[in-house]
Amino acid sequence: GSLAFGSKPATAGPAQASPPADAPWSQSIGAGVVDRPYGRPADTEASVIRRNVPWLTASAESSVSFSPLQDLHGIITPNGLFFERHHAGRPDIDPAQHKLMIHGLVERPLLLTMKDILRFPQITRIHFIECPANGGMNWRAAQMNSLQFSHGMVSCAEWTGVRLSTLLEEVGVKKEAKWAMVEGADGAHMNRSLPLDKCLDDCLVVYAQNGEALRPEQGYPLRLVVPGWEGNVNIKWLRRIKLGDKPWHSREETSKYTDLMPDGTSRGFTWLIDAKSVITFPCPEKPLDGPGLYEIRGLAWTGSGKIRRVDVSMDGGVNWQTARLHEPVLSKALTKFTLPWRWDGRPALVASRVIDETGYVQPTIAELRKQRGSNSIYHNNSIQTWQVKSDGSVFNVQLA
Amino acid sequence: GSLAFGSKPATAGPAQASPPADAPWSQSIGAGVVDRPYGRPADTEASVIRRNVPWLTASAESSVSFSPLQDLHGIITPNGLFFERHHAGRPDIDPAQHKLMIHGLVERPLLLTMKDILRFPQITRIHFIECPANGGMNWRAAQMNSLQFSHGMVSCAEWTGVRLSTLLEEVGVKKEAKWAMVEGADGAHMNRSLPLDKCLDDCLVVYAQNGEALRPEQGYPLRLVVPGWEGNVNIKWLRRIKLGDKPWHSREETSKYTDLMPDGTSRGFTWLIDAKSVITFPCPEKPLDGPGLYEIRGLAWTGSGKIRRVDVSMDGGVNWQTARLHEPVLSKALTKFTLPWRWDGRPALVASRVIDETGYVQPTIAELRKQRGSNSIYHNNSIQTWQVKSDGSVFNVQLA
Amino acid sequence: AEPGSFGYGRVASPAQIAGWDIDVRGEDGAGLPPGKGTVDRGADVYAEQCAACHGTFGEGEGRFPKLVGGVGSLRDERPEPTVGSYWPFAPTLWDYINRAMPMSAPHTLSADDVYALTAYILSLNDLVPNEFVADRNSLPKVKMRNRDNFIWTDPRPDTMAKPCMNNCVNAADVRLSSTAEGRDLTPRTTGPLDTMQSK
Amino acid sequence: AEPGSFGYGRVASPAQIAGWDIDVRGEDGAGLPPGKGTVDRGADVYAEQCAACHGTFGEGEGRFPKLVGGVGSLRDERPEPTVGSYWPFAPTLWDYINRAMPMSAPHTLSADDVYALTAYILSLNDLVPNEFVADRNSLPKVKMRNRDNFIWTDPRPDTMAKPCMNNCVNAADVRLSSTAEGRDLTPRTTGPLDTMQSK
Ligand code: HEC
Ligand code: HEC
Ligand SMILES: [Ca+2]
Ligand SMILES: [Ca+2]
Ligand SMILES: [Ca+2]
Ligand SMILES: [Ca+2]
Ligand SMILES: [Ca+2]
Ligand SMILES: [Ca+2]
Ligand SMILES: [Co+2]
Ligand SMILES: [Co+2]
Repeated sequence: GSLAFGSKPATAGPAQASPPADAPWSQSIGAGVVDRPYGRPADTEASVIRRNVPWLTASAESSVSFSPLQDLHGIITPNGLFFERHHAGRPDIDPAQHKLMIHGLVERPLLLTMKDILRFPQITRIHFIECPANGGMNWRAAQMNSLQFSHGMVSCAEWTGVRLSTLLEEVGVKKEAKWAMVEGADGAHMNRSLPLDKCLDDCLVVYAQNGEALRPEQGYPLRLVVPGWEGNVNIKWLRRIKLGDKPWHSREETSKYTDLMPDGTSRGFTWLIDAKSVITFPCPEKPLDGPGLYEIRGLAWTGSGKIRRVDVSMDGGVNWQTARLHEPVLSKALTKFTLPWRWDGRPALVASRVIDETGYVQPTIAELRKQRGSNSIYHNNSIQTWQVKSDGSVFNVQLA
Repeated sequence: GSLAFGSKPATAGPAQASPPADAPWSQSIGAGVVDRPYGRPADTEASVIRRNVPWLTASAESSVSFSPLQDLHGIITPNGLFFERHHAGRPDIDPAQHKLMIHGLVERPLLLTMKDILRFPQITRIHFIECPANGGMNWRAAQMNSLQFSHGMVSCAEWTGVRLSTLLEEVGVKKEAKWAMVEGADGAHMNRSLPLDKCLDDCLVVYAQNGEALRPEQGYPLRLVVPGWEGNVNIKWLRRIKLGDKPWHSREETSKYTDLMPDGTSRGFTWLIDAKSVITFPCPEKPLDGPGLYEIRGLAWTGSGKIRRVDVSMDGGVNWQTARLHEPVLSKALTKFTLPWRWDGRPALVASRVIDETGYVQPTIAELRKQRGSNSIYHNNSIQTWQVKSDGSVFNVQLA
Repeated sequence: AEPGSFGYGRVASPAQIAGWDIDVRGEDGAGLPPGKGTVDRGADVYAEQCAACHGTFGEGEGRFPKLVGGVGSLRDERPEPTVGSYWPFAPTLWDYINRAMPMSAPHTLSADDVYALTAYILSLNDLVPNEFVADRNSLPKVKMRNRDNFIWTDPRPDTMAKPCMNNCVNAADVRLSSTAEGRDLTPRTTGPLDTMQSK
Repeated sequence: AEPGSFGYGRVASPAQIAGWDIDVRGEDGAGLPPGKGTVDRGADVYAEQCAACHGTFGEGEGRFPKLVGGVGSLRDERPEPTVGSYWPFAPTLWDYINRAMPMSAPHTLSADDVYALTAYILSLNDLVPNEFVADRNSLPKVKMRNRDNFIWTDPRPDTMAKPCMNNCVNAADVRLSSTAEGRDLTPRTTGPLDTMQSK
């Protein structure tokens, strides 16, 4: 058969070759190699983009955009869709001019060019980064009817660079040093304090993301990756590391990124991303198409190491079944889980609950509120419940 | 200090704050979030692109482009830089019209839409794909003075889709079936024969690559991944799978993708990618910058499973040292290795040799030629030697 | 290994370090440079460079942050954390203005102007008198209202859920406490970027 | 699981299958459709649709593939594999022309024209007489020159290198057999795409 799905080419094949099997693109020649020396997605995928909530922030330069988790698969976030969080917009840095200074309580302060940094022993790791405000809009009540906008401030990539501990060995840490101040070259000169122990444990100073150079939005040419800790400390456009004996209490760790409790006290230095999971199918953007057999799909992550188990409930938490974890299950990386589900067409409340390798169990929003009220903005790692209606539509809800 | 590296902003800080520390991008505000809803690399990375050898093929539509391995890090190839090999150009397919037919020696022939395919149980795997002609230009002699052009027809991605075995269970394989014919929807209607055992073992029918939908160049909306087997059988734009009792001997497995031996016989159905490795730094594109301590970096891969060991020689194979393998070491995926090297500034011949989990050892080009002569085009998995001259420049050479 | 084993890069000179070393510690003001600024001078600079976004008296324009107010609100249903109600350390204010403001030309103010702006914003919040002169000595001594209400060690895990598998709650008790349905807060997730502004 | 357990998609009807099922097996011609074509008719279609790329007599234009020649060359230093010298099965020629040619409008020829082109190319290669009529019966019987020279089972691994670690070869014997230096075959790898055409 050689008739086209669409328009019939002038030289179409014999009429008897029915029904049509060839589409127009099968009966013509396409663009050659290097038509796009650097590729891009199909035009028909134009809806799969980072999106923002325009009413949320005063300006796009101090704002956030969300990854379209509803259209992603696997554990790698492609660089074009990695969520963004800027405090003074995206600087477009000339890597030939960019330098990293390491100083303070060190033996041998250094000024490193990108060329210098590329020579140090390399390390490659797959890690998620999550903004601790991910899901923040749902602290008070279910607000965003969308997976992208309720959970899209988490992404995961393969990072390559040098261990921060290697750089710190090279400068020589003085024994009074207990903290590091890390600072970006953006207009915000974004800076945070980190305990030296974490710096020496698993922090990475990276220049590559999923194989290629970091994207400008992700800190090109250099960023810090602090595995498992809140996004804000993963300083982008990294230009300076200073060792000291005490924390700095910068604006980003006092006015912001502190968690206000119902009694009026606030928690500071809450860096850890606690275990969290979410069902990515079904979700508000991806409803069900009539009763039948489906595969529940989701992602789990924890700043404490590896995922041990994920359970899924279809009845709002009355009963749970353990889902299948997909390999590779990597430390401080997104982990994929699935569970088959034969949907009978009746209303359902689907939710997932992760347990990480420390035994920590993802809490309900009610449990979290009992401890923290609903004004702490950050670190909402509660179980996400999706309401499935009998027409297959899906809504973001919370349970009493 | 607040003077700019470049031009001094009108409101620049006090003169005493010298020497300059702030670049212009640190004293201004950058583009906001969703400035690029789908991102792209920094403008300063414009040289990091897929490239072709214009004199190699009659037209770019039946041709190849090479990944810039010299600028990549880690084991994931970003989608924009994954190598291309087309036989009739890149079809731009409407996924709403694309269908997969599975028929032949089956109980229940099926016609599946993309929506149907997305419902099947998902699987995600990281695998390399290599064109068996990668390095083909070096069979006779060292020809391409470049890592990109000598080894750039290999890339590695995280693929998501459905196991081919799941689809074959769903259609019901008749017991006479021994082979599958897999066919693309491109103008070439590219088709190859695969033994049923491989289909049932680890083949994947995938729609996503590194998280997002496949790129058009990589088979959007659907491709076959045949882990560890030569690129050509990983049919892109997959539209049909037919089961039969014998192979098809299509043009792509007779006229092409057969290996001509010195005695005039040819080997057909040589699917396996044998273990191969290459040093990615230094390489012709990335020379050394004077004597000193360097890190040799490279990639190894094998169609037979996991990498067991990689050895590196600096003296043309007289002596070897075992390199460090970087986690994760995944089956039929690129594996990264490194080894520190203090270069004394004297001429050197650096080379890597991989051993895979079957015990197979990567051969020299001389060993390969002894068996296969130099007209077999495909499957040149020989050890790559780079000559380092005392000025640090690097050349592609072969040893007698 | 010994410091300098790799030997890459250049040792940073004291002059280079002085040019880069902009950070100021909140608790003790370590890093504050010489210089000073009055509330009055702050008011002038503020009117010129800051008021457009933060409001003439720090009340905020549009959705730009308020720099005053919210005192006593931290236990309310809608708390208002500001410099006056929330910030624990005055030197942090100097540091942040110096590194990040004004938003479109960050880190372009002189040390004196940053001192003056700090003095002005503190005075707007009634944290210092009108005669206050901000400098490296005076700033660390300013007593901030919320100074003692931060816990700097993370008390998590603060939930102890047990992973019950069956009949974990009474099915009849399962009910929605809220739904995002019909709230009209969510931008679209197909087609071009949404520009929705209001709720 | 049983066939149809998931139940997704639609069972393909015989008519649908007939419309998609274009493959032809090389060895026995299974899948060849009804129809036929002569060498003469083939010459006409070829002149119109193929000669621009493959040359009037199959000799190839520019770098487009030759369709004739190379007979007896397979053991030479520069072998020329073509339909005449290399291809093992004639039905594969029908299949390939049908699915992939002419390059700019693939799979648009009638079955009769594909038969005719197949006959013509075989005759250019002296594999069939001028009176040859190609059809589903005649094509599988054409004896191709290289038919018996393919080994269809992979004899690899065909090298048995031992991973020697020290003094593996005599250092004095290490010498270059070739270098890519100065050969001027390599496109540039920085800046815009290279357009180099000649060597
Ligand atoms: C163009 C708008 C704009 C101008 C002009 C501006 N700011 Fe801001 N300011 C902002 C925004 C937006 C933020 C929040 C930034 C963020 O959180 O990333 C902010 C935050 C602040 C904060 C922190 C508020 C808090 O509670 O955390 C202070 C203090 C501040 N600005 C002071 C100033 C001063 C002083 C000036 C003038 C020298 C100034 N701003 C000029 C937009 C502006
Ligand atoms: C616009 C140029 C063009 C035209 C017109 C064209 N071809 Fe081709 N042909 C090619 C190219 C290029 C290839 C190699 C394609 C590949 O390997 O992916 C090829 C390959 C072939 C081969 C396989 C050669 C081999 O040894 O593997 C045959 C047979 C062939 N063409 C026959 C035809 C016939 C018959 C026609 C006319 C109906 C035709 N071609 C029209 C460009 C063309
Ligand atoms: Ca067809
Ligand atoms: Ca500065
Ligand atoms: Ca200082
Ligand atoms: Ca006002
Ligand atoms: Ca048929
Ligand atoms: Ca000619
Ligand atoms: Co926190
Ligand atoms: Co092969």
